[in-house]
Amino acid sequence: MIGLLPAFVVIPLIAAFILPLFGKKGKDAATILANAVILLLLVLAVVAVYSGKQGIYEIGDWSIPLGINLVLDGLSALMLLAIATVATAAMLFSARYMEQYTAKAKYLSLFLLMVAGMNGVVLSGDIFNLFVFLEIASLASYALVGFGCGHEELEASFKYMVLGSVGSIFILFSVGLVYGHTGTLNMAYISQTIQNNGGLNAGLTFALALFIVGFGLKAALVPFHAWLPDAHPSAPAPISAMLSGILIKTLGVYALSRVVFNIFGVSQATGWLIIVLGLISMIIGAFLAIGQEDLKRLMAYSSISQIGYVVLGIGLGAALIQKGEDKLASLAILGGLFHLVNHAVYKSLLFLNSGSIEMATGTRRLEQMGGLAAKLPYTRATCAVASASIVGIPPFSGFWSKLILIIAAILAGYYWIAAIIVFVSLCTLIMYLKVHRYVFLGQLPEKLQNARENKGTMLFAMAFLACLCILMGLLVIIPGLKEAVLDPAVKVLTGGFEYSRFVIGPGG
Amino acid sequence: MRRSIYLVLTFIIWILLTWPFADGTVDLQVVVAGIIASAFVAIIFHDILPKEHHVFVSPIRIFWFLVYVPVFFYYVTKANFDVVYRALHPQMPIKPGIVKIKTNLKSDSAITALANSITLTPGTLTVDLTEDGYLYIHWINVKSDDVEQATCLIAQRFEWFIKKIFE
Amino acid sequence: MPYALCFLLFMIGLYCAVVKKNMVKIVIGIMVMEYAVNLFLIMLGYQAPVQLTKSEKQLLSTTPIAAGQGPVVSDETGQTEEKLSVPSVAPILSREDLIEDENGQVKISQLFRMTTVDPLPQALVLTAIVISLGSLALMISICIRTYEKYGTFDITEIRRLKG
Amino acid sequence: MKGMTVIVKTISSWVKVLIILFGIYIILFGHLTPGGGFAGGVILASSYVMLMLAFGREFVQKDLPLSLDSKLDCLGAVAFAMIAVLGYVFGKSFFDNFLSQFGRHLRLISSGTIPLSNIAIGLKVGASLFLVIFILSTFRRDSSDDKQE
Repeated sequence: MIGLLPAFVVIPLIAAFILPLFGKKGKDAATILANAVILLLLVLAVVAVYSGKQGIYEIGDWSIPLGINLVLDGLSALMLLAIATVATAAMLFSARYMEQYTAKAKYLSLFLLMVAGMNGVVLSGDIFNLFVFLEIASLASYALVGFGCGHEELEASFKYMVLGSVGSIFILFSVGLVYGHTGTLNMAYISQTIQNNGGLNAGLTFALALFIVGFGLKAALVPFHAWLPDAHPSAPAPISAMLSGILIKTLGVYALSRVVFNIFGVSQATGWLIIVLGLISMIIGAFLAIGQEDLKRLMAYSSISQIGYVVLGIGLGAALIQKGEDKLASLAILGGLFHLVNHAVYKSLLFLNSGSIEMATGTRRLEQMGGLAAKLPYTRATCAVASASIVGIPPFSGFWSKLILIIAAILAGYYWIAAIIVFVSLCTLIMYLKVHRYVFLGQLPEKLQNARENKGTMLFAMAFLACLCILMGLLVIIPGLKEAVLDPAVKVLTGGFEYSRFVIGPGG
Repeated sequence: MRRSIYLVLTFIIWILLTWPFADGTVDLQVVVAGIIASAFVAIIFHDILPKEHHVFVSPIRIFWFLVYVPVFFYYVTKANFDVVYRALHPQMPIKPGIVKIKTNLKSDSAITALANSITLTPGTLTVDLTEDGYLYIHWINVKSDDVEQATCLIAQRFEWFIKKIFE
Repeated sequence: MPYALCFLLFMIGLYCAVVKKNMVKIVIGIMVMEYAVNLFLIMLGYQAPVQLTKSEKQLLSTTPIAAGQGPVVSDETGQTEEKLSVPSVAPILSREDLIEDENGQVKISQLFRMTTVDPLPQALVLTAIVISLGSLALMISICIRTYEKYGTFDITEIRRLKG
Repeated sequence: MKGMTVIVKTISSWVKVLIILFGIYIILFGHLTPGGGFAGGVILASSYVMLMLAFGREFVQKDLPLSLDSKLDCLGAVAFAMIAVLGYVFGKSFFDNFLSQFGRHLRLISSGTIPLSNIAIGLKVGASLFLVIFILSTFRRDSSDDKQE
């Protein structure tokens, strides 16, 4: 398995550049190839998680820190699986959905480029390489947001691009600072140098602050969230699913937690900073979402709110590790990471639903729809599952992750955090009741009499994600699964500096 | 024909760029790479090259070119001193202006060579040229604004040689 | 001091990107930031000139790569002569860091590292320039497309998305 | 766009071949002298940009159609990745320099796969940079044509 690590980056990269060679005639062949590549990635990711192997891969046979390395540990494997799952569903969905756009081969190419970039971010063990892959994924996503070339798309893409570029520059600046202070770019060696120096000095603290701002911009935490509600609705629906489902988590939350936990080491201040960012995101995102009239925009704000949960869990873990309560910390981080995976599934399902609705009705305005329950039964069913999941109704996946977060908060003695979690869940309930009320119930407008469900791969993609939504709860209920999938990832984060020992090896 | 001429030309330039004879021996790898690169360039990009390639194979034209070089340098040096004189003279005896001259040259390369010769000579500068063989020259010290006379003063001395070389 | 100027340039770029209302000017501001960071990275590799003794100069007169003794050099048979040393600290050495062997001689690779600038930031900057080239092209094309749609570069007039 | 005067056209058609040759030189000697795939690719692209300025877009479009250009672009990228994968197949690891035993240093054939990667990068950078400049230069023209029609 370890020998195959570069395949996660190389296969989509090569496929991305082969696709345009097909030209206009080979559109179907291109679609099939892209789907096959993504499925292959899914299989590889499942193998990576299932085999439980961990290790590093030295590119070009150069030993670290001279060379660049790829690292597969529990967290990376979990993220790879999440990326591959969402990408599979989105790719299946776009096989039909993207027929309405002209340059489909270019779309598929950019899609694969984005997947390659995200896989690279997750696997990279070199901080500059992390930046490079982050930029690849970001550039592909900027282009995909503006793919429709309409007024809104271009405006949203420009906004996204300006803020994303500023975030990238912050990260690059911070990488430079870290290199200046530690003399190496390998994440494990940076971490080791920091441990040997006995903590952060002023320059490294500044670098950490820049990292938090940069990755916060990528993750759309609240003070830096302005681009998300524009960018995500403007993209084509499968891309919205990818962006909201997984891109902000990979580029934002994953990179942030990797940097904070494994490289710089947690501290009380960073932990609380992250908790506060998460709480603000939760509350403000939820409040803004309720007032929206645009279906996808509502979901985008809800993404901000949900990313707050993930960040809250991780921040709570960071604060608790510092207090010495390792058990509680791992519980909180488990909640955060589990919520990350859950949110990846149900938010992408919701966006795919919105794509299906938009394709059937031609509008995204809530007040122009109504009574679609009879016309779009499958969409309605899957949307109901996803909504129940995001709100946190018991058997569905969202419930379990929120439950874990609440338990962790209560056991740690932060009752007010638990109260906020419950309160924001209620807000979420309101907004998704609003979606159902406006879209599926009520009077069917005259215009929409001809609305039809789209069958085929689109339906299959939605059904696939809906099944996942229902079954994800088993991840924590069935004992063996939790140890196999989630616990290694949690251990990586709670382990902190163990990461450097793991990469460098016992002798280093 | 044209391809082989350009192959040789580009190969010479390659040799000048890389100079594989540095340590007494010939570096065969560089030479072979040069042949491949020049062949590649000559075969693929020959069609855009100008048509006056026969200049390189005619000994008489090359002879006239070799004669033209010292003559041209003589005129350039002379014009240099002239401009220096005008620049340093307290009263600055200049009379700038743009004159129109006529040329009998037909081929593109010849006109280009004439225009560039005029531009390279200090004091005169080719501004524009028209389709029917007129050139507009900016002149630091306009002696005559008559087309015939200006042609005599500026272009005649180069034109003869260039005609020998290119046409 | 140069670092402060670099930071000033960064701030100018940030100011330009935040305050200006013309889309092209925003892009220019972002690029100024990018170049400030590139400048900063290049300066990280700076090595102050070191006074060398005569014997050290002699030692350095052949380039380490040609002499086959450099830090990462293999000779004709493909074997590395010097064991790859793992730089766990900054790759640039100062005079205090030099380690002499039993003959009182300093290894050429150490001397080389003491007298040359750090090449790694230059590689980083090259990569960063390529990336910024890509993002610049994308940004400018989006600006042009937006201009075609809206007929203006002023972001205060491009406001279809609200809330 | 009709292009510039005869002088510019003649000179640029003379010089273009030399620029391309220089670009090839920079690419091929990237592992021995300063330069390499990126710099050489930029030089290659600049030769076509010069032609575009001198002769106009239509001429260049005939010489190097956009479809061919984008194909070259993809080909360069695929070739680069393939060299990396070949390292995995024939060598120890991905990107392994599996040809490194050939040649002596300071000769042209000395660095194994690095010159090959340089060629691929040169192709990719040259094609894509020219593509970017060409497409950016056509944007406005399209819109003004639309308005006239």
